[in-house]
Amino acid sequence: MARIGVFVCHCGENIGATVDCARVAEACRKIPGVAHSVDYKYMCSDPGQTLIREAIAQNKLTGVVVAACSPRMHEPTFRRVCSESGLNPYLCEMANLREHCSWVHEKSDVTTDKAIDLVAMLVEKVKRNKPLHPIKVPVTKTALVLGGGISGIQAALDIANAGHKVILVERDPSIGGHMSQLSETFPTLDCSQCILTPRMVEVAQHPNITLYTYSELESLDGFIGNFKTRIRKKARSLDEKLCTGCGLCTTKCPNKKIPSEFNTGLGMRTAIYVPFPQAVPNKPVIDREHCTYYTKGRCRVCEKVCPTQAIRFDQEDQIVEHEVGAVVVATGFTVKETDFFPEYGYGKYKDVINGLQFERILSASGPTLGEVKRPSDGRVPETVVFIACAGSRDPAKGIEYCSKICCMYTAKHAMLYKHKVHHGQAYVFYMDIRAAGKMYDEFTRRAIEEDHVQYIRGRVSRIYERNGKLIVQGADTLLNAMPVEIEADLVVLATAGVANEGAEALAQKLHVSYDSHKFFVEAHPKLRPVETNTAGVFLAGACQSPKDIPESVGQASGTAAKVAALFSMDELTREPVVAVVNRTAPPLYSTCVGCFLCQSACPYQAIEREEIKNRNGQVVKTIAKVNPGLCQGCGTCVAFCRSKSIDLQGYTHEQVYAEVMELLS
Amino acid sequence: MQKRSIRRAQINVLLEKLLSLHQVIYAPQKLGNQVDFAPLRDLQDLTLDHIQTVRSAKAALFPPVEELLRYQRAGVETELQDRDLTNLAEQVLFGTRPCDAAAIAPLSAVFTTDDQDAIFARRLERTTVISVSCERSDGDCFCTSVGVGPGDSRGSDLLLTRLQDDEYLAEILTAKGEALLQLAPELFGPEPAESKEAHLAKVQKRFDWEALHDKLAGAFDHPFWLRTALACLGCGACAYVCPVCSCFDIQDEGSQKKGRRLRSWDSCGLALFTLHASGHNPRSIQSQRWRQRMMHKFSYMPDQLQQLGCVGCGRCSRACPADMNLIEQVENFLFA
Amino acid sequence: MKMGYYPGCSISGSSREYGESLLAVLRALDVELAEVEDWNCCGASAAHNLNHTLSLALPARSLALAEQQGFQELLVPCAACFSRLAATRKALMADDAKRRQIADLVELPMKNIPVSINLLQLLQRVLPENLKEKLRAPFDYKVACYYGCLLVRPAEVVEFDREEDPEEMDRIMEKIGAAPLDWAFKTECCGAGFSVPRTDVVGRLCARILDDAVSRGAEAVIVACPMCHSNLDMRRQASESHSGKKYTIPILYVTQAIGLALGLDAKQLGLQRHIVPVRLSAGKSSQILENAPA
Amino acid sequence: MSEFEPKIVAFVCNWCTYAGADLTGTSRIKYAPNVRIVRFPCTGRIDFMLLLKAFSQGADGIIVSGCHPNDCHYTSGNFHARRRWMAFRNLAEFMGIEVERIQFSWVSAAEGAKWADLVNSTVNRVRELGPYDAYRQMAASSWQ
Amino acid sequence: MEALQKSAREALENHKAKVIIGYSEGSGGRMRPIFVQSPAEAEKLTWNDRCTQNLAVYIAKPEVQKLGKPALVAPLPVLRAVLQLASENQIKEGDLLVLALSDGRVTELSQFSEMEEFVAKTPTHLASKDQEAIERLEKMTPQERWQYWQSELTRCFKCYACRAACPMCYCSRCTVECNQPQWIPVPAHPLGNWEWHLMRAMHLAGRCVSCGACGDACPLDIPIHLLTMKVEADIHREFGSQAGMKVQSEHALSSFKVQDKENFII
Repeated sequence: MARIGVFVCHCGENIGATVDCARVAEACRKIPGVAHSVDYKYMCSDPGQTLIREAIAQNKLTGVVVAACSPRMHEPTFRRVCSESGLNPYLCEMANLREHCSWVHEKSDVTTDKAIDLVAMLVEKVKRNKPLHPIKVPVTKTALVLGGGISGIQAALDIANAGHKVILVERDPSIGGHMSQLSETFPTLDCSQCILTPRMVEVAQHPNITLYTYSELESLDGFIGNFKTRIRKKARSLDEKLCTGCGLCTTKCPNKKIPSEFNTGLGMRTAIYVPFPQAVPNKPVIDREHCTYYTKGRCRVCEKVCPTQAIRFDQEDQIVEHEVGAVVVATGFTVKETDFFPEYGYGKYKDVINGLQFERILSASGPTLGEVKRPSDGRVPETVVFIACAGSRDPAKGIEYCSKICCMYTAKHAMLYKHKVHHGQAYVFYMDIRAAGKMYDEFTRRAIEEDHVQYIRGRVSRIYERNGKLIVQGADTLLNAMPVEIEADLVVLATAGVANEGAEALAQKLHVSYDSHKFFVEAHPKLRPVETNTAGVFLAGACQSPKDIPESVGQASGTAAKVAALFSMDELTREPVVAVVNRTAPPLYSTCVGCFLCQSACPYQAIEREEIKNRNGQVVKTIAKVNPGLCQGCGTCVAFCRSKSIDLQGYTHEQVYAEVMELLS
Repeated sequence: MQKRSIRRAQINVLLEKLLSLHQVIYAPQKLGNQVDFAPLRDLQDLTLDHIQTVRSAKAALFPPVEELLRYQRAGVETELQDRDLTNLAEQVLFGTRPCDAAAIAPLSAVFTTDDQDAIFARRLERTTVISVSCERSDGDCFCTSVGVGPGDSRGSDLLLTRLQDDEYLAEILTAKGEALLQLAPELFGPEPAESKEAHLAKVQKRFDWEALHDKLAGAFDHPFWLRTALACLGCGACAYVCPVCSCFDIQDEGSQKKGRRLRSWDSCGLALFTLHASGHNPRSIQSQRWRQRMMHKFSYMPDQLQQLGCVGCGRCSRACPADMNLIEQVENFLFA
Repeated sequence: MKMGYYPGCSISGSSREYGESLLAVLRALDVELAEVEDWNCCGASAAHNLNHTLSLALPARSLALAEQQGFQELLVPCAACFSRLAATRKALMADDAKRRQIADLVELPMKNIPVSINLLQLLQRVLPENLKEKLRAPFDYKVACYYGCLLVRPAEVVEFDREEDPEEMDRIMEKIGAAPLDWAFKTECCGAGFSVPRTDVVGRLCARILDDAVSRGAEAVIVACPMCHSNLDMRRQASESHSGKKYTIPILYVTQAIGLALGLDAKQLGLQRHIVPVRLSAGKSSQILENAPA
Repeated sequence: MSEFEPKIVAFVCNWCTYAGADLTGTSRIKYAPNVRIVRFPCTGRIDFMLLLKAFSQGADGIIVSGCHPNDCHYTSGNFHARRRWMAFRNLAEFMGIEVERIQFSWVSAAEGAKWADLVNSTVNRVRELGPYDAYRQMAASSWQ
Repeated sequence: MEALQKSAREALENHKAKVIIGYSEGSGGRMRPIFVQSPAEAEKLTWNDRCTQNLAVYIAKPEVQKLGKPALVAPLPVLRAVLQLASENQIKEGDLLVLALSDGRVTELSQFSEMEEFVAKTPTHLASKDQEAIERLEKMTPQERWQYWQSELTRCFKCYACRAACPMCYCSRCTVECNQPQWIPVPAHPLGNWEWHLMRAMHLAGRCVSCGACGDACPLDIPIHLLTMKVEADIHREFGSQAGMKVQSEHALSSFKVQDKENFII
């Protein structure tokens, strides 16, 4: 016979003021199998916990229901209390009297009746709870870092410096990410490349880091501590071991008119190319889409000029496999192109550019070598209009969020422009100036006050071209929405930061959730900001949401700390909420008939085939078997199994059936 | 026993009278393409123009679901409440065939030998059986092979046999039959001159059940079973339409607060019937279950209850989705 | 099934030439229209500022009649009428309760409300691939296609073309041999309903539009909305007095331009009804095309 | 006689709707007290038989709710559930079950207000429909 | 007929199969499944419109398995059942031979791929009486449908002939036999019958080959086959998949598409 203890918490006034807790405790005392039922002001307090501990000992309780707040809040607390009292922690359940009852209903008998129902339901469940034991799994102490931008670089270095192996995968031919494209960085205005390049080199030379550039994640299987990953090394079309990075091929390549991705289309590159001079590794790739040999079948100039005969036209993509224990996702973000904005000409005006393009114009290594010249005719623009929140915070554009970095970089852009074109006039259209951060507000004030950038609070409704000028029509909301019309030479849109192309597909490969904007979702917005809901997969940088450099680096180091903590153990424990296929006595062995329809329903490939053999070693039956290491406990297989041969520990058929039946009896 | 006559129209009057006395009348009615027993609400629905109903009339005595007791939790105690037998209705089985009526004896034997089943006994006590002799039969009928006949009066309180177009011979066989007569004596005419034999169906005798009984005694391990039960699907159709089959299951339904215990039909043809909690099943394959059915009817029941478990109604043959025809099975067995 | 036709009040009054040219061109293209019987005012420009229910009920009545008369699609050439009818359909199809309420109000059942399409949508569909072969002469002018505010907006109602920089009219003009210009005011406001109460506002707004078109070398402004036409054509004086310039650029309906290219008679196309005289005729580069019917 | 108060059972997933209902509480949004939540790890775990059980036990309405498509904590449990619901709902409708008493929904962990609306609208609709007597009578007739 | 007998005889003579599972003329105008083990018996095999049993149901029966490799006389539903069983890992390539029937011709099929091709070119629509019955029910009001099924299903006495006759009901433990918890009441009372039939139809969702054997098996003539056929037709319409067409197929309810319809979810 069950001996259940019920502990009703007042949560001070939170529950107590609305629900008659004494009546709840009293009513529960009458439930068959309840051996003990009390109410108390704060169950989660030390005295409250002691109350539970003592009751477990004195009443020899076989199960505990704590009727308090949401189990999502304090379930671990009370399970720990049970565990300390010698009761298996999985024999403890929580009835949610606060979030689901007292906080959402008025004080009344009906509310108290509901509270009693909620507890009674959990009492019936807990009567059927079985002691469960955490699952132990070994840990492979190698981390996979996806993305070689500043976040990935930082995470990789921190993990490697903690003494663990790291595999760093970058989609582009070089690591560096967006940060390598930037001119100067706010709020200090130090040169982006100057502070980034040493880190890139460190990555390349670190003994614990294996670097795969021009590579992409093919698949990730397994679970925390025990992932198996396949990485596609795209064909660079050259033997990296032989290539010395002399660059002769890139100078001789006859195909020189390909818009450079690194220079955001403002400069050109060759078909065999190194994206930028400081690239790591400093080895070219052949862009097969544009290479004359691949498109027309002849040329091979690079092959001829290469002093080490490193060119390999017939090279194929290669799949490499690794076992890793943790994954850091640092795949970054991208910005909207100007063609996203109908009111700004759908990208048809050459002199309407986005912020990243302006970074390249400002950059000393950029297409204009740092001189501010506009793309259409190379003239120095006398009037530049910067439009903040281009797309961001605009529900009509489907982007409700603030891209966070634009206010700061727009101030920087305007400032750098003024530094370079002293007589020029810079206007900034803005909604709000969001400059929260160390030395940030001071920075924007400096742009306004010292560099005399003219800030106009309002939005730009339309841009059109007239006589070689861009007519920027807007309104100044601080002047009673007075129409403003500026004849500009160049317009820079601080376009919204958005999820990277392919983020959705990547999330599905990684089994992590993503929001409606395809940014990856953290496990908890406040308390678990670098973890995902998939154990062992962590987030760093702008793949989660747009972030600036300090924040990305900070999060990357935080991620590295999580990975290091994970790797500090030789094995780790997992929640035992997993599915189990039943086993029965012969001749049935299991009620599973081996239809294996559950296999395709399982999101984790956790269902395997098990052959049951008789004493003579003959296979008598093939049934399903759940790999507890892979199973995450969703229970989709359980509801799917016709013969009810699979059950989910913690949410068994008996438990949920009893809950429902009790609720309405 | 006395013999009287009654006209078809008067039979209806009698039934009307019974209905007006709040008696439940189970009678053959047309349901879709089938004729089956059901509580009679309107005399228009009544049919006698059929060979055999799909189901037997046993549900009136041994319902598919029968409550045995109820329980309710009061404080820490649990109160048990036996089935109240005082409110069981008086009922009439009308239009049963002589084979159906003959089945009441073996059915009663199951429920009343050694221990009396109170509910069954009370139901039987409150049941009056008005049978109608068979004028026609079909290839599935074999009553004469198991000692029953198309005009057999066993088990009936009143037996009607059609003589002319709408004239019936009424054999008043028991006190309950007598009570029927007394209920409306004016409806009955004098004993007709004609005897019923000429008007009964001719049912050919297909096998000798005593020979079958004797052969079965040593046939438990006969290879016949395996061979002939290949087509058997393992459902309970034969048992559920059978007037004699009486296996049941006991189920408790309810919560810890209140509930009840039910008796419901079961069948030895179903694999679950003999499945042990351990997972072992002493009758692991269908041929063993088929054998059990034959053995039970033709060997064990005669031996232990002195009643043959079959009255030759042929319902099992008609209901079987795999056409396991009982006559053929028996003939083949005797030949094997 | 003939396509339903909802002319609206402008086409029956101030913009008769739009209706005349439309019918003439469609006749030439073998497209048949059937006018919705007993249609009523769409309530444009005024109703939705006053009373939301009324603004739905007015178009709803005509739509319900069209449904009853068996139409699945309605051509609504006036951009303002089109906007009201399309918006009403969208609102009522998305909200069963609202649809029932309005149906009660107009005392007509509404189940599958016909879809309204504007002139550009129709032309996109019916202009044949080989239109060039059917032309009597190309309409070889530099034209500024002026869409106005309602023809392609709001995007979620119209779901056709790009809402800020539409292109379909330009493509139609290309098909008849015209050279559409890239200009800035395709969807800029013309003043619309202020045509009567605030001619000064209309003058100012239209002057900007005409200025831009003329400065880019346009020889005609092409429209598909009676209000746009009225403001740019009828209020020419107000525009001129605002800018202090003279504008001679004529304003043509899409259908008039097509009609000219097809070789239809100027009178058939109602060109004589314009305030600003139209001195254009197809084939100014004297390429009368041989394959065309006379 | 007091006004009919429907009994509603809600089958919800732990990660989205349960958390969403928590947020309703944290936000102190009030809603009708007629609903009782049964927590599951995922909508994929919710057995259609439980819906039948709820009706047979006297529920007047049922809410089944989980994560929006693509938001499933387990990636695809809700997609499987969605197909199962589609099949179940069609069959139930074909058999004459009053499917308007079953409300399927997606409520995310951020949609506290949606949860309150969902409960209120379901309670109101079921209140208009009245007690589910037809189903209850079937269950009761099994007890005669 | 002769072609069928000839094929069967050859299959036995050439040792391509040990037993032919087919139909023979039974008693009282009924058809009877038979198990032909010698070429001489092949003359009993026949085929007509009354052959409604789905013979694939015998594949899983241990006694039948002991007879050796079977050849199944297979009208389309039987063939589809074979393919569906294969897709559910219940039979392997080479486990059986099929003598497929269509338009009076007999085609011997041994490979699943051949069976798939055969099925693909044979129309799979429902019998018109079933189609009409479903449509008639769909046109009723919900209350009428409820009444209809109440009166039909209340008659059920749970002999499980429907389950026994269904080739897809091969579980070694049916849900109705689970008693911890007791999902479905065992007794044949209205609720027990209702839940049983609803559950049976749901468990056949995406798996039913619409042979109608369950309805034909019912001794009480309850049209339960309409339930499974309706679910299957809906699944075909909504998700595009059809049971018993391909061995390597994604089962309708254990697969999904992101864009699956969800107009009933708010």
